[in-house]
Amino acid sequence: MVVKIFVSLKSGVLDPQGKAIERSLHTLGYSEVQDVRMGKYLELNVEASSHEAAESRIREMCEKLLANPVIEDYRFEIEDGTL
Amino acid sequence: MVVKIFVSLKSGVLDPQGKAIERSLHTLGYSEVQDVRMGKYLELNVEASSHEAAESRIREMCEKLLANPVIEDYRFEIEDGTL
Amino acid sequence: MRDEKAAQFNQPLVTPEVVASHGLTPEEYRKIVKLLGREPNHTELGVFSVMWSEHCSYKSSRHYLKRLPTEGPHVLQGPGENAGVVDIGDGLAVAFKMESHNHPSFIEPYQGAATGVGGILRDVFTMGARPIASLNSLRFGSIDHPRTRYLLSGVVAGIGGYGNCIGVPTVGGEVYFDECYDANILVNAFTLGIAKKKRIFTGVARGVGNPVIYVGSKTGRDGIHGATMASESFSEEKEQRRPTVQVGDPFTEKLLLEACLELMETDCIIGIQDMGAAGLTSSSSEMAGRGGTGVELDLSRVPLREQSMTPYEILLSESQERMLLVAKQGTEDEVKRIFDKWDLDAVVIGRVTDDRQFRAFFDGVEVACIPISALTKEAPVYQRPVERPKLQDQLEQLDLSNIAEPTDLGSTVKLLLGSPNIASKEWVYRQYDHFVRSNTVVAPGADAAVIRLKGTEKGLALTVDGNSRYCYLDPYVGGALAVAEAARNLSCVGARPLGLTDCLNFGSPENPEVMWQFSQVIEGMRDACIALKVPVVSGNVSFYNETDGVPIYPTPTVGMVGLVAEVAKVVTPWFKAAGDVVVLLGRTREELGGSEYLKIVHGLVKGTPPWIDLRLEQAVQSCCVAAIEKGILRSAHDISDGGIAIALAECCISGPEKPLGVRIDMREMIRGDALLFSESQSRIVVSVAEENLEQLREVAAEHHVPMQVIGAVGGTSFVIQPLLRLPVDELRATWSAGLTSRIK
Amino acid sequence: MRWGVIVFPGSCDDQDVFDTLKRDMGQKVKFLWHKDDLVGHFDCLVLPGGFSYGDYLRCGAVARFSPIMRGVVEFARQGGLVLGICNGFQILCESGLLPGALVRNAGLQFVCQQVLLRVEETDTPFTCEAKKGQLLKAPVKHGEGCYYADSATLERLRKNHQILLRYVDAKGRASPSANPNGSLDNIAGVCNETRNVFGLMPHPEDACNKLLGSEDGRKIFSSIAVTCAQREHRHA
Ligand SMILES: Nc1ncnc2c1ncn2[C@@H]1O[C@H](COP(=O)(O)OP(=O)(O)O)[C@@H](O)[C@H]1O
Ligand SMILES: [Mg+2]
Repeated sequence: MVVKIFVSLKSGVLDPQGKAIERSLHTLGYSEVQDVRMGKYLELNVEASSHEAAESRIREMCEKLLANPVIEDYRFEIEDGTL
Repeated sequence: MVVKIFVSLKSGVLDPQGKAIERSLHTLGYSEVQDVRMGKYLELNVEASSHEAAESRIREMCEKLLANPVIEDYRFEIEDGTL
Repeated sequence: MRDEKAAQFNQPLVTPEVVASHGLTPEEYRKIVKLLGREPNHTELGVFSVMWSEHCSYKSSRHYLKRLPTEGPHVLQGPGENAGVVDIGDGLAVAFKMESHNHPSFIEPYQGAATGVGGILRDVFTMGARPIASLNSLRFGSIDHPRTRYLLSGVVAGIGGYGNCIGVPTVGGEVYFDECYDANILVNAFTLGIAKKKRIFTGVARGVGNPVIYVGSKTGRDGIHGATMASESFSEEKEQRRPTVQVGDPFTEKLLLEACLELMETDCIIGIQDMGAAGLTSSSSEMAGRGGTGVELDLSRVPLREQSMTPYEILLSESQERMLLVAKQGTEDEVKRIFDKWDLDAVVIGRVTDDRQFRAFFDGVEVACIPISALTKEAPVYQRPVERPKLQDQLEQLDLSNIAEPTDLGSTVKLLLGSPNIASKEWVYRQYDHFVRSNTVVAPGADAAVIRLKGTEKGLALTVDGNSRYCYLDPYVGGALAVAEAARNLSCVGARPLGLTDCLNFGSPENPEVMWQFSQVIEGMRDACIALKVPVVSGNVSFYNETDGVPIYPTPTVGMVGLVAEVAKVVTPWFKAAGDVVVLLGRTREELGGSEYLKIVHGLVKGTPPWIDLRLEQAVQSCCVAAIEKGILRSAHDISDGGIAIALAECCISGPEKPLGVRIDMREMIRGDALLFSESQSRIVVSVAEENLEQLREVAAEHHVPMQVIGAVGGTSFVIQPLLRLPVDELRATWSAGLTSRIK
Repeated sequence: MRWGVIVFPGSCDDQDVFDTLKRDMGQKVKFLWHKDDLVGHFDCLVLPGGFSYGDYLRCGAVARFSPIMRGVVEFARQGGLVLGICNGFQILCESGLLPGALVRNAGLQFVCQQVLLRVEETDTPFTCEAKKGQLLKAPVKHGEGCYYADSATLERLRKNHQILLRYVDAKGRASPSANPNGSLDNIAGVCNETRNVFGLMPHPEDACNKLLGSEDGRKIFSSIAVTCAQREHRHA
């Protein structure tokens, strides 16, 4: 199964990268853009007997390693098929 | 409108981060995981008269600034409503 | 039989078009057929194309490079190996080399620069030396060019990203901006490593039957034909056939470095070489070439990152962070154990043979069989036509009487101080870790960097220099000045030169005018090296730095290493205390040709560059070092771009503390702008405590060096009587913001 | 006393700490390999700077799972002294031995420069040899050294006097311009509640020799040495 994981900074945590991108977009003339937030995006393949089984494993991986709960939130999507 | 942009390395381009994450997931016992690829995830708000208008502006921003066409691919989703 | 099998691997036919697309000329192809006694297959053609590329074969430059003096009492290893090696006493040696990564950095600045650093690090640790310091020499287009900011920030971030992560301090470098680099930036990376003198390793394959072992990262399709690309100039249409960009993985390189150094403590290694340009092909064939042996590779065993790679791709891949080694038979397990400890692949992929052939097999089928000599010794050497550019005479014309002196020399000083080539480079080097390894005694911001050698009283000084405008106006003089300035920068901290490495960045060698510049630069460098007794121990040539037929200025960059006898005595460029006497060693002449002043203020690139008397240069340098070794000097700073006015201003403002003022009174019978901004060579500004002035006079007299007391440190103003007076705080602000304000 | 310096894959300042402790401070030091278990007697464990696991994903995120870290956590729980410098600080935060997190520098660039630090607390094993308010000069060199904690945590840190070092200017003021990375409240180093685990972004090991421009880093190492000597004395 293909898993897509999105890790983003908690609201309240400063996001200097997002800010810098927003600024450059404005400089380039894209003034219609606001609230840019920058995060991480992981794609991976996982073998699992069921959707639910995959879900619980992925949640574990996120809490243990892929996201830092002090500063980050995560969410993920599981699709059938492989990358 | 809320826009979610996913930037990932082109296939064939070495992804040292993905490789390292995969290895440590394996060490942690998640051997069911394969082909980890690491990318960027951006969320932003954009004002546009229409979905189509937003689309063409976002595509421009991606090509100009948000993705590096030499090594990265991008895709995006536009949702109505704001962040 | 052979062809049928080959067809299995989708080998295209070798047609004249295919030959041409590999960058080989019809004559070169005929030579290949003659050497093989048959037509090459597609894989073999690929192998020839990279090995005979300008980048790997040095076919246009070899004839001239022979002119450079490469010997000296301390040289343990001159050019020809992965890095040069010099003896520094106490049973220690240093290995160093500089290399260009110009083309890749233009295409992808971060990764191009990062992998450039990765490559030069491997060149050094493959010799058995632990890298302890890096430098970089950078050239970008005009600061106002729309791409410059992107390229500059990418390159600097890439150098930092790689060097910082691997834990090698970047202790110095240079950055220049000029329109001539608008479409061809230069990224030259230098690394120095330290080794035990008795434990130097080389890239040699010996001992029939010994295993050839592949270590490090897996192979992907990255950078196939990188070497060929570096042997072509840019044009619109070629942008299309870019190879896959190589991405650097400094973490893996760090593991590779530690694993290799650990293995080098054992007795397993016969020879070792990094897989740089032309990857597996060049490393294996060069090692066999040096050993007078042959090599047999089973490409099916090469660790791959991507699926269904062909033998052609495996042989030509330029994936990073890989090394090839020849080990003693029977030590395979020990090699594996060490690489395993560092979580790296180590796979036997072949063996040394005695037939002097390069043989590659894939799935049991021979896919290439080429005499080693055909790839190395027999590679073409050209003595390309040489012609003095028609414009050269015109360039040299400079009539100062047509050039008005600025009415306000104070603002001119500020204009120069804030111009990108002279302004502070802190924005750049702040992004580099220059403290790691805790050896850095003089960090970036001085004439040369100094690192200590733990466990001894000694230190090493390092610098990289080169002024391409001088080389454009007079390549012979420019070549000599590059060497002289580097040596002078070393002398300003109190070091005596040990040796140099260079990167020679030029346009297309097929252009006779470029070849003339090349030959002249080499002659100039040669004469300066001989006069200053600095051997060339390694180097690199980068041709084809041109776009649509317009070459860059001829740009030799010189990396030089010097020994500091007592590191506690080193001196920095900035003034230390009010009341100290300011002294000029050397003499100022009316030499504005090729100066930064003419360019910035008058928009002119004209005239002959300053002349150099190599005997005087040598005397000034020895005088400065002698005075530092005696502990007489408080500061020393060489006079280069911008002339004495800029050098003095830097003495006031470039230190880590609050700026110090100075009051200068000097008289020369030349016009004011020349007095201030002439770039006459062989000059150093020093400061001494008043009580040491007499002693300095004696040292100067001993060395037959003209010296002149020109002022005193103190106050809060920068005063040059009767020409100008400026607050030092204002000067510092201008200088500090000069670069950042232009790239924001 | 005995020091242990842990070597992770990608540690860069391990040799620096080792040499400084041995040559400049005359201490007994041993390297400890991350794949091993923690065995033997140590008074202080140092997690050095560098880029463990390339700092891929997040700084320190992977290193915290190294086998030796189980022993480090246990050692800290029993009151052993643990010092994390730069990447070591990041690993300690990731592993929960220290509160908060280190995120990307506000200026987005790696910064390498000398900074001034104000000693905020002296009743700790890491700062007892310094004077309260004393300024120390040492270099920083990091891309992700911006200290972050949520407001409740920050409040707790202040109340418990866990903030040991702040970035300050030459006049000793914790001004924004003295802050090299945008750290909350100019924080350069914090300790845990039991005051035996300390993490800081600046590198004291690069500031223990006149040749390197500062000897102020010695204050940190000598505080630890003095504390351990006293502990030994008490036990004897
Ligand atoms: N790319 C760079 N990387 C590191 N340090 C640099 C770089 N460019 C300039 N520097 C440092 O800035 C200082 C001034 O550079 P430069 O003006 O070229 O010196 P000089 O004219 O004495 O050779 C030097 O200490 C140099 O090492
Ligand atoms: Mg200089």
